[in-house]
Amino acid sequence: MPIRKVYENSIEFVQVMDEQGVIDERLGKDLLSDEQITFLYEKMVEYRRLDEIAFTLQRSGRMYTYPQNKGQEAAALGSGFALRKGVDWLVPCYRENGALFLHGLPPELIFLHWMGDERGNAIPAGVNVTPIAIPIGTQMLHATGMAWAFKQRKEDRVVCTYFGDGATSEGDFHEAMNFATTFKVPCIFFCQNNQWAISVPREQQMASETVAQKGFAYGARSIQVDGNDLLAVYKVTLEARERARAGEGPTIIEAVTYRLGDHTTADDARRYRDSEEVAAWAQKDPMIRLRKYLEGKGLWNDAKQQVVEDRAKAFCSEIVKKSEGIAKPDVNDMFDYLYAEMPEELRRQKETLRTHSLGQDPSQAGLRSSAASAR
Amino acid sequence: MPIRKVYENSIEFVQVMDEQGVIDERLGKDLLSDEQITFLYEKMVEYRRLDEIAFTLQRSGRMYTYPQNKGQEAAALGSGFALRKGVDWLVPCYRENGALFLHGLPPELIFLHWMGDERGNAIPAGVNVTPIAIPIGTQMLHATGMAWAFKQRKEDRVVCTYFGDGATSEGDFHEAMNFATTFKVPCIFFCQNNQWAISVPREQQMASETVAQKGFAYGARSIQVDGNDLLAVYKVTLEARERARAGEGPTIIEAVTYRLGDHTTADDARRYRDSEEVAAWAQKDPMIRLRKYLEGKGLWNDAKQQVVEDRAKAFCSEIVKKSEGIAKPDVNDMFDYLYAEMPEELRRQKETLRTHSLGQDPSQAGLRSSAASAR
Amino acid sequence: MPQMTLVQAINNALDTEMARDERVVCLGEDVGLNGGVFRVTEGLQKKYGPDRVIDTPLSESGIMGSSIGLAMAGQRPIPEIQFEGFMGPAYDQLVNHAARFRNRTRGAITVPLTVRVPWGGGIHAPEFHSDSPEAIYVHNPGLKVLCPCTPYDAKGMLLSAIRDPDPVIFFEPKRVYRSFREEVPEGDYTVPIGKAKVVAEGTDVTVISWGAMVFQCLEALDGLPEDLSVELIDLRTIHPLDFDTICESVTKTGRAVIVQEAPKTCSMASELSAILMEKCFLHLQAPVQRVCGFDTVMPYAKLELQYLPDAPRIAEAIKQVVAY
Amino acid sequence: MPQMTLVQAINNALDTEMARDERVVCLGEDVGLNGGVFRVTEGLQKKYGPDRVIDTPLSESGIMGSSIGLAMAGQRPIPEIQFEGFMGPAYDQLVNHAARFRNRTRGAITVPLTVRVPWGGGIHAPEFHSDSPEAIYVHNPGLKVLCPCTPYDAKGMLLSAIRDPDPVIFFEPKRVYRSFREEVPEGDYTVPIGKAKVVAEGTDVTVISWGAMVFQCLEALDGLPEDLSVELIDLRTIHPLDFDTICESVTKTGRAVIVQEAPKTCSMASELSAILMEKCFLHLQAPVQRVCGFDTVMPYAKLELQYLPDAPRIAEAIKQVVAY
Ligand SMILES: Cc1ncc(C[n+]2csc(CCOP(=O)(O)OP(=O)(O)O)c2C)c(N)n1
Ligand SMILES: Cc1ncc(C[n+]2csc(CCOP(=O)(O)OP(=O)(O)O)c2C)c(N)n1
Ligand SMILES: [Mg+2]
Ligand SMILES: [Mg+2]
Repeated sequence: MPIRKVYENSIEFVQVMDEQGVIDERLGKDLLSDEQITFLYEKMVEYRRLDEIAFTLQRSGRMYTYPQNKGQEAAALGSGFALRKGVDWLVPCYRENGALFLHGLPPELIFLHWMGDERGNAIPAGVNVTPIAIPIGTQMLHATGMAWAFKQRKEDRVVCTYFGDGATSEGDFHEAMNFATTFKVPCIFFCQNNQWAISVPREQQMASETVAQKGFAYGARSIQVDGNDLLAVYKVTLEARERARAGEGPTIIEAVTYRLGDHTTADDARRYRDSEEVAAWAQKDPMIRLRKYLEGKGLWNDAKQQVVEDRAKAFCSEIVKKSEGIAKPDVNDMFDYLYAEMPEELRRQKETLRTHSLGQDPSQAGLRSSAASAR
Repeated sequence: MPIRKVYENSIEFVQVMDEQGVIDERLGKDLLSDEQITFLYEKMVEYRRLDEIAFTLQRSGRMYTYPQNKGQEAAALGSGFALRKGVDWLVPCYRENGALFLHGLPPELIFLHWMGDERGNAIPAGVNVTPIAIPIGTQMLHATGMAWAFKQRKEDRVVCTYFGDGATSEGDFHEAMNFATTFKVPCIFFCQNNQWAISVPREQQMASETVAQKGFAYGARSIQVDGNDLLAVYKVTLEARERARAGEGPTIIEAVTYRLGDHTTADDARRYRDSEEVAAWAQKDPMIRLRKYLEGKGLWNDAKQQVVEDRAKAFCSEIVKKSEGIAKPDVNDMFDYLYAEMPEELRRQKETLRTHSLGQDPSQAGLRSSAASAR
Repeated sequence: MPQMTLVQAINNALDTEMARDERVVCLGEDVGLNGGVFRVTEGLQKKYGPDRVIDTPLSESGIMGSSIGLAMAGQRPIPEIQFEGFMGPAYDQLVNHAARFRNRTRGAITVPLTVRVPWGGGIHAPEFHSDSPEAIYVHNPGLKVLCPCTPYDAKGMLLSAIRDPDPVIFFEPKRVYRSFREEVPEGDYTVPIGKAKVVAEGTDVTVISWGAMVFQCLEALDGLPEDLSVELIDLRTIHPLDFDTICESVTKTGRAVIVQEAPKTCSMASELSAILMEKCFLHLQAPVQRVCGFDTVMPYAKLELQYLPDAPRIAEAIKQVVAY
Repeated sequence: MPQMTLVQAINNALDTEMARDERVVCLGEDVGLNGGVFRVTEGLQKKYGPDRVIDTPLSESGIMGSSIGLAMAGQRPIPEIQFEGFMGPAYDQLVNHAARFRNRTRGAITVPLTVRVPWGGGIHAPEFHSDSPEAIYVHNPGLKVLCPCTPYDAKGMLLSAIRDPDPVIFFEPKRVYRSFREEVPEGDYTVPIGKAKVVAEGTDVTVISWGAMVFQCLEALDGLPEDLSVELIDLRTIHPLDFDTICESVTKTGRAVIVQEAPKTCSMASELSAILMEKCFLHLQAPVQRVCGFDTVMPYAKLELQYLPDAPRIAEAIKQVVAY
């Protein structure tokens, strides 16, 4: 046969809980207990409130820039909950705070980062999280390498790296996916497709119909999931984790979600997107959906909500206090951590806070008279 | 339906002429005339001989490095013939000489390049070919940009860029494909999958079953073709060209072929691949296949072959003469072309062939005595 | 004549040239509908359409590499890299292809593009939004590197850059974007590439700088004793360099301080010091001094102003070099 | 003690450390089965298996970025970039991540990797196979940059590099790979990072170089008048720099010539000249001279030897600086 099919594949979209908070019984059975779902809903409320506080801090000049997570919490919490705290590793971008918090990252570190303080990246030992990645797309290769290290050492660990739809346009996404699949490392590529990369909509970012199908280029398992459906996200991440642990290599997960806020506090999304679009997606808010579910099951009511809101308030004040209460970093900080052992010239710069030689070595200023004759 | 298919696709493999030189009538009909096939076979012989001469020149120290094209001529000639000389543009790598020659590139330029002479890249005006690309993967973005320019200016031109299987691992391949599809530019991505990237076999280069399926990541039309089948290559390239002209955007073509020689003259492929594998592919030599076809049709015989071989011999000596007959480049050459207008310091360096200031300005050497007192 | 900020002057230059030359296209992340994250391209897409002011995918190598192709095929692309810290992924295409094609092809293929890059620190932005990598692009042969700091110069030099037959990097000091205004003609004019500007004339010491640091130097000068006569040179173009202006000045003053934001080691300040060594040796009354960013990574916002040279540091160096 | 070429000494160092420390993995294009295009990793895959001597896809950013991840997770990766001209695609990961993680995380995450890079010209190779980009990696903070040129130093410094807690670039002068042999111990020893070597002692002028150029300097010295006493310093490490050795020497001789393959402008030679300006000003009897590659792209093979500094050019500069 002179023309024959040599490859075919397809992408499935997974949803467990619909927008009314109703669960597909077949898929949803035994996935998460009501206690777990309640716990995750409560976390979602707390983290949403913290997100809002960060925004107001920035607006009042107490934080420099902040990228809101609003609307994407199901993707972060559903995936984060499917990974083993203290065992698996999370390699984030900057819009999945909830996942990091679940894994033990002190939230004040995120605040410190956005307050312009490197100490926000000093992740405590035992917290298996890497810092926020500012340059888009670069962290996926680090995740790949880390997963590779675990494979080489035969440690039972999985790495999950997060990135946006825009990030899939960078060459590093491609090289990371290709390395990860070629060496079958235990890495999950979790894309939060929130439809926008600053002002560029997904359709102008790529000509492919889905992000998930990009995985075909690497022979990766590729799946699309309703990113505002916490249960579905949990389900596909858990499956990806088990595949990774079984040595079956990476999965790319496209979580279809939406950035309800501006790109960051430096952005004004009204310049480039319709309020109707935002309003339509606001209806799909993962927090509303989850509450509907809990209410439908008789597990939730206004009184409970009030308790959580109060707790969230206290939680937020504590984080603000912690992040604002810390003294300004010492100026030495900018020299002390560049190398394990400080080079001589850097030490001179640190000690004098000068780069000019007369400033570094004031005694040189007097040299002239004594030595000029030698010349 | 909580799990639903949102995307599916498949890759087809196209062969028109089988390994015995027998044509599939349905596909082969009206594709190329017997005169055209004969012409292309004759070119294939000439270029094969030139390739062999380059190899021997290198071995006798008259060329520095040379990457043999042997075994991949059907891919080069079939695709090159499908593109319009003087209209469409070719943006090559370094293993598709035949396509460039068909489009008017003086073969001695290729020789000059590999003899370590930039004049080999000074493509004459009117020849729509860019120079050999040494860094793997970089040229596809140039092709994309050129095609984009033609689209912006509404010129009816198509760009075809060539690259190897290994090149598809570079981030620039990804960024080029993504730009090309997003902006629907008239560009053909022609991959010569010759199974090896120096010592790395295709299966260690990528985990995907085909190169062609990489196109799915970009929503590109994606096709696999028997790269040793000149007619099939011609057919799919022609189709890709017409799609591009019709504004339907890029096609990625995977031509399945084989590098019969070493990677370059600096390489010894026996270190890393089996002689059986090479022998098996030698059976599929595109030149043999084409000759079988012509003989089967009664269009070819030993006498004709002899005529072509004689012509090839003369052609080769002429190219050798032209490329070796040229005087060594002037040393000024390395300064004269960096900028349209030479910066002052570069001019000093050119005039003195020195970078040290006393060498550039010998009068300074005498300055000391006269000016020292001023100090 | 209207008063313009740096942002307005650059926008006005782009507008001027897009109207004049239809080969000019602007492309980059968020430059179109959104008008750029600093609003430098504001209004241009509306005026010239989405085929000439183009929102690209998030892909710096893609932006640079396809701009090279556009230029090779006769367009005049003006790619924007959103922040200098994101030039990394575009590095290979920029220094190994844009910069090399003319030489590689003995003039057969040229790459007339102008890369616009918001550049430098002082605006309290996150990591990679405050760096000063200009020396890298001076060391790699084949590029021209422009660093104007005033609205008037920026407009005139951008017009020169776009019309230049070779690839130009046009660094725009973010810190100055909206902090300074001056009169800028609406119409067409150019300021030449490769010519420094003597901002203040003086006889005791020469201060050489470029970019946002020129304003810090001016502030430093304000605080110096009246009787100290300082010559301040704004290089404007750091490659190709205006040797005459620098050497004449230092020959006259015998003393020099170089001020830059970038880290000191292997930098443009190093080059200038070496040049003064070679060209003005016998006139030097004191060792040339470098007042630079420290040899460490630009800190996050809380410490950035302690990293960057400021008026006191500059003034101190000037005084010490004069007292030497 | 066996005589080894540079290739053999480096191979021997890798072998030594892979046997000693199982966290060490070599990875790169063609480094495994093929033993590297220069055969530097020959035999290692056979000995340590394909999981520790790894043939990667053709993807420099992938090699560098995944090596960073390997190092972050506790391995000791030794990525090879096949030729220095192909560092471009790895640039962003190298200077913006490998170099910055320790500082970025206040020491929480470190990146102990050693990038091996065949480097420099003189072997008649194609474009991008003969460049000298070392200054770029000195200017970007956070890396250590090693350029040994003898088999003994290379082995000892490579062992230091692999054991160093920070990212190191280990440049290997291709031109020397097989052109020079010396005695190299089979066993474990280290040569410290950051220490220059006085190759020849002298009192009239100091010549400072590194990499393959050291051999050109030696040749130049051979041709100089007997009574000219030249001190030749092989920097071996260009960052962090051995200030003491250089400054002591130039304080003694009062004259200096810096020799490098790389283009002159904004280079390591510029930095050295600036340092001598700052630290030895009153001792300088003549302007420090830079003998460098020209400020243009390294030419293809036919002209490369006219681009590179050679003994006559070096000797001329030495004579002129002494006669000054
Ligand atoms: C390499 C690089 N280029 C550009 C930027 C500027 N930038 C910051 S976020 C962003 C858009 C990211 O979009 P996406 O990946 O979809 O993530 P999202 O912000 O939507 O979560 C851009 C262009 C950057 N941070 N890094
Ligand atoms: C960016 C870059 N990295 C590495 C190399 C060294 N190199 C030259 S050819 C080659 C293999 C190319 O393989 P492929 O793309 O399959 O093309 P082929 O040689 O098989 O035609 C490599 C690694 C290079 N030229 N450029
Ligand atoms: Mg997004
Ligand atoms: Mg190949």
